[in-house]
Amino acid sequence: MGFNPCVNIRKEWDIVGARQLGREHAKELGFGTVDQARIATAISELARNIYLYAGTGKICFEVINQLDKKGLKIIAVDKGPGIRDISQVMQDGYSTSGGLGAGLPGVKRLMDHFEIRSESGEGTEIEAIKLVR
Amino acid sequence: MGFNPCVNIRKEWDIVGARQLGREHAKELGFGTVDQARIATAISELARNIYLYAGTGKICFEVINQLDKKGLKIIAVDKGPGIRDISQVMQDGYSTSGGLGAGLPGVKRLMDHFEIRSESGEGTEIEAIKLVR
Amino acid sequence: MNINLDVEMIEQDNMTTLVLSGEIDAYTAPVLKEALLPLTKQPNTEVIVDLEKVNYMDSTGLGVFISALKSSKEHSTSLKLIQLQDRVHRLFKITSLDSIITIDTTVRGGN
Amino acid sequence: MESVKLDLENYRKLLKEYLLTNDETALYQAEQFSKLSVQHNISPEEIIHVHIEALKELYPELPREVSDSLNFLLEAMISYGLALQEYQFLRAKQSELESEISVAANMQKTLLSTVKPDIKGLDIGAISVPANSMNGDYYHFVADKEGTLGIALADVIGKGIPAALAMSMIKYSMDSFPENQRQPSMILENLNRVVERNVDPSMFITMFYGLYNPESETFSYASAGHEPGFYYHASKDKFEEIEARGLVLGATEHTTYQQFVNHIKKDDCIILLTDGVTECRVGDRFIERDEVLQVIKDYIHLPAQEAVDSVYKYFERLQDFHLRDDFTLIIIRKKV
Amino acid sequence: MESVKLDLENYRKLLKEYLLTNDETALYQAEQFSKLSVQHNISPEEIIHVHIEALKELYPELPREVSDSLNFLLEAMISYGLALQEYQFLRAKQSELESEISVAANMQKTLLSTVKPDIKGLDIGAISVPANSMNGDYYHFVADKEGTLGIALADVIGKGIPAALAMSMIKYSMDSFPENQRQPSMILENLNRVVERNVDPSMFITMFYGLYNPESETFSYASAGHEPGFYYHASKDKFEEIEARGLVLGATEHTTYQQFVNHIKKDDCIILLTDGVTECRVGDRFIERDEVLQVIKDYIHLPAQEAVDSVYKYFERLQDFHLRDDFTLIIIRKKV
Ligand SMILES: [Mn+2]
Ligand SMILES: [Mn+2]
Ligand SMILES: [Mn+2]
Ligand SMILES: [Mn+2]
Repeated sequence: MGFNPCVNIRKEWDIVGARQLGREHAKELGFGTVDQARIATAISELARNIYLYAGTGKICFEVINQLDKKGLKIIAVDKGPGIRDISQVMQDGYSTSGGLGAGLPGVKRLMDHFEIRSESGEGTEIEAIKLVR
Repeated sequence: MGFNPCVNIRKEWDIVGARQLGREHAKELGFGTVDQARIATAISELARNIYLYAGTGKICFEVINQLDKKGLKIIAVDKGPGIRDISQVMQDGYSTSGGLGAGLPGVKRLMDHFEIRSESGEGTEIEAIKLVR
Repeated sequence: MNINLDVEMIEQDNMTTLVLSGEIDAYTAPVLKEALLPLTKQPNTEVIVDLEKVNYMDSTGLGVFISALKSSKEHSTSLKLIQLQDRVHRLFKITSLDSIITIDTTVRGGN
Repeated sequence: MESVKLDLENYRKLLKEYLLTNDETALYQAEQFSKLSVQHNISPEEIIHVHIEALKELYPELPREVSDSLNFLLEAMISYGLALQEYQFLRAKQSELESEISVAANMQKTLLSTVKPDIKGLDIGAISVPANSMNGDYYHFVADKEGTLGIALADVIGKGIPAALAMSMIKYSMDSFPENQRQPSMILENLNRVVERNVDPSMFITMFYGLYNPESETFSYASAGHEPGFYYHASKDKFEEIEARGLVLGATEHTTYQQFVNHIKKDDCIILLTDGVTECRVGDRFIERDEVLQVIKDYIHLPAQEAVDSVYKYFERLQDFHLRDDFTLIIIRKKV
Repeated sequence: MESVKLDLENYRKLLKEYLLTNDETALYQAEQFSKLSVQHNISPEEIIHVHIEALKELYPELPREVSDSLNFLLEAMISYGLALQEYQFLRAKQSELESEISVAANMQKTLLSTVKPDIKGLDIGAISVPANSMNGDYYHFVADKEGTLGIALADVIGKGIPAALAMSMIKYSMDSFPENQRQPSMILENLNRVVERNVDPSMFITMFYGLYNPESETFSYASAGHEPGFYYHASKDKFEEIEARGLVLGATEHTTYQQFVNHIKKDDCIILLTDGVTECRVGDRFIERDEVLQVIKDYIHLPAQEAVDSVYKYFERLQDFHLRDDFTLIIIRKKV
């Protein structure tokens, strides 16, 4: 159910495009401003990961509209080098890049549901869902 | 050099009085709003410590006005039970009371200089200085 | 782990019964230890631990019971466990601790 | 798109841009600015302060109530600033501790390392994976000149650093026993004394010791309260529990251990494990021992090392790559 | 003054109060609110959100630019919210690790505990204090039936958990040596083999082993690269360094240790220590060995245990109660 538009990520500008589209969906779905900002940040992280590590890929959206739950699913897909050790990348506490808890653990925190599949050399697919409360 | 007015701490209201006086001094000395707020928070913590653990005591102020530095010194004095293990109370990372980094390590962070003397059964004296930048 | 262990103490004459409910693991074992050890040091006390509502216990829990046993021997008091669920009872059997700790098997715990 | 600079002057610029364009680009830059500020330990109250200043500059006629309200907000952010500083402090402290633990874990690996011996007629597989960095399980093979194989398997109560410390005790004590004392029951009796003497009353260790004699084709063993292993009858394709009751090490000062002997037939396997294998938990559900056996059965036809690796991988996946206890599994198959 | 409640509704109330009165009481409450919010893991962006809502409610004619600007601020707070969540996570993890370490430290204490033996004619004092929770120094007394006294003193490179793990190795190995092998040089040679075999190449241990024979009134000793101790000549009130060169344990597979013998006279003292004593640092300045000797001299007239305790307290104060290395000091005085 729901549409499934995608934004291709090839250059940094495309991150903004993905955020924009994601925010529009989020607004339509009735997310409040705080959640809109969180969703936009999650999209940024996912898109930036593609831009920085895979070169190209895409961010797709799916509206979840079931009887018991309503929300937005973000799907990030790339055919990049993949992640060798997922449990290390997802290690909570302090994130990759010496930087702050953004990166993937940050996305996981910002959203309600998070799933990652990656094969070394095959690429990565991440699904993250935020539910309307 | 400088005046030395004190606020007696006997009830919770007195904490507000100490903050008020501290803030006035801070303004006069030319501290910005952020530092004013930090000084006020430090005063709160020191005064609340007196109120909660020593019963009564006082918060005094001293203006530092030397050639090379200008600032405000806060002195918190009580004749309470004292602190048995200072290094434990000052343990950084996570503070006393299961609560947040307020308490004394918080005061130390908020100010530029921090000194504590305490004798079990004799009371506690804390000096904390914030310098005008 | 946010699963808790509740400890209820019932005192009657020289008998103290600890009624436990929840899980005993590395996180909750200290709670049990704090409640149980002092009891084993009270002269002339019979300590009974009711495990009917304990659905999980790991080796940390066994450790607490071993130290309680050692302490009760040292202080000449007595210690008895009752109403163990099968999964918990199995632990005592495998480790043969049922040969040194009194376990009343006439009353079984439900699962 | 220029990269976001970390300075508060820049905040003003980005804010101004946003107020003019109201577009996503400025918000994207705000997010990057936010990330950088956290990394550089800039307190949130400072950002609020710059926000106020920027607003005043952009709108000199800003209502007093608005700027007052923002001062109030600034006050409410002070604890967040403290939390941020403690966060950075804890990160540093944590990473120091973790590197200390990883040095210790490496030491432990060197210390407890054992070589799978090449015993004629035996195919041996062994795997031991700690739940955290340090292992509270321990296994060791001792082969002597006569071709007998001793197998020690132990699990110390709890996990982590204390468990690892206790484990090294077993290792050194075992090393120190005279060569001629190889009887499983005797080894356990001696170790029980060492453990009882040296550790805290609430600490104990479970242990299994087996001795395979290729000449007589027998397996002698004794257990100190250890999770029972299995004997696999190849001809019947059936598992049988290896029963050997005995008290855990460290519970009493003196105890004796009964020693058992089994005759081992061609293609049969001895399967030894710790409770980290049998007490897997998936979510809130416990894996039953029968299910564990089924998984072992699925892989038992493989060479022993492949078999133990496969079983481990199966349970690792099942538990979402997150072991709750140290996991050790040994399979010994008689090939001739 | 009512106590501050943690709910965002309350924020609105406090803000309103502040805008009306502009006084310190409301700011005090804002601070308390801030503290509570952090404790309850309320993200700063949520506070900004409520702030915006409250402002809009209080001033329906709020300029669009102001509310836009606050949305921008909210966006800039998201990373702070993440940092706060990680902070809470790290706190929990840290306290778990710390309790693990404290259990391990306790185990180690039990493990390494040694009893000061009652040897006729000797007055013995010993103190060992770890810089962190776990001790990488080790000392041990062995008294046998003939009244001889063995004294082991070792320092493993580094501190903390890895050092503690290595130390337990020394302890167990020593325990396992046969009773008749009490010669200092032999003990060090054996230990060197154990250390070399079991630990990482970058790890090593310094050690001193001494054996006092009351019959012959001699002290035999050997050193594996250990910080030299002192011999105190009571009659001359002079210290003399106990020289005994030898390679640290674990550096090469085989090495031999020279053994020395001293005759001990009445009232003379043997002073053994680790480099945590001699390499004290006050601020950026190292304490010279002469100064250390002076301090020891100041207390040497006291009973041995009081003397070592006093020296320790002196250096503890000097270093602002913050040891940089594990500190171990032993004084043995011949009383007759
Ligand atoms: Mn274990
Ligand atoms: Mn286990
Ligand atoms: Mn050291
Ligand atoms: Mn040292």
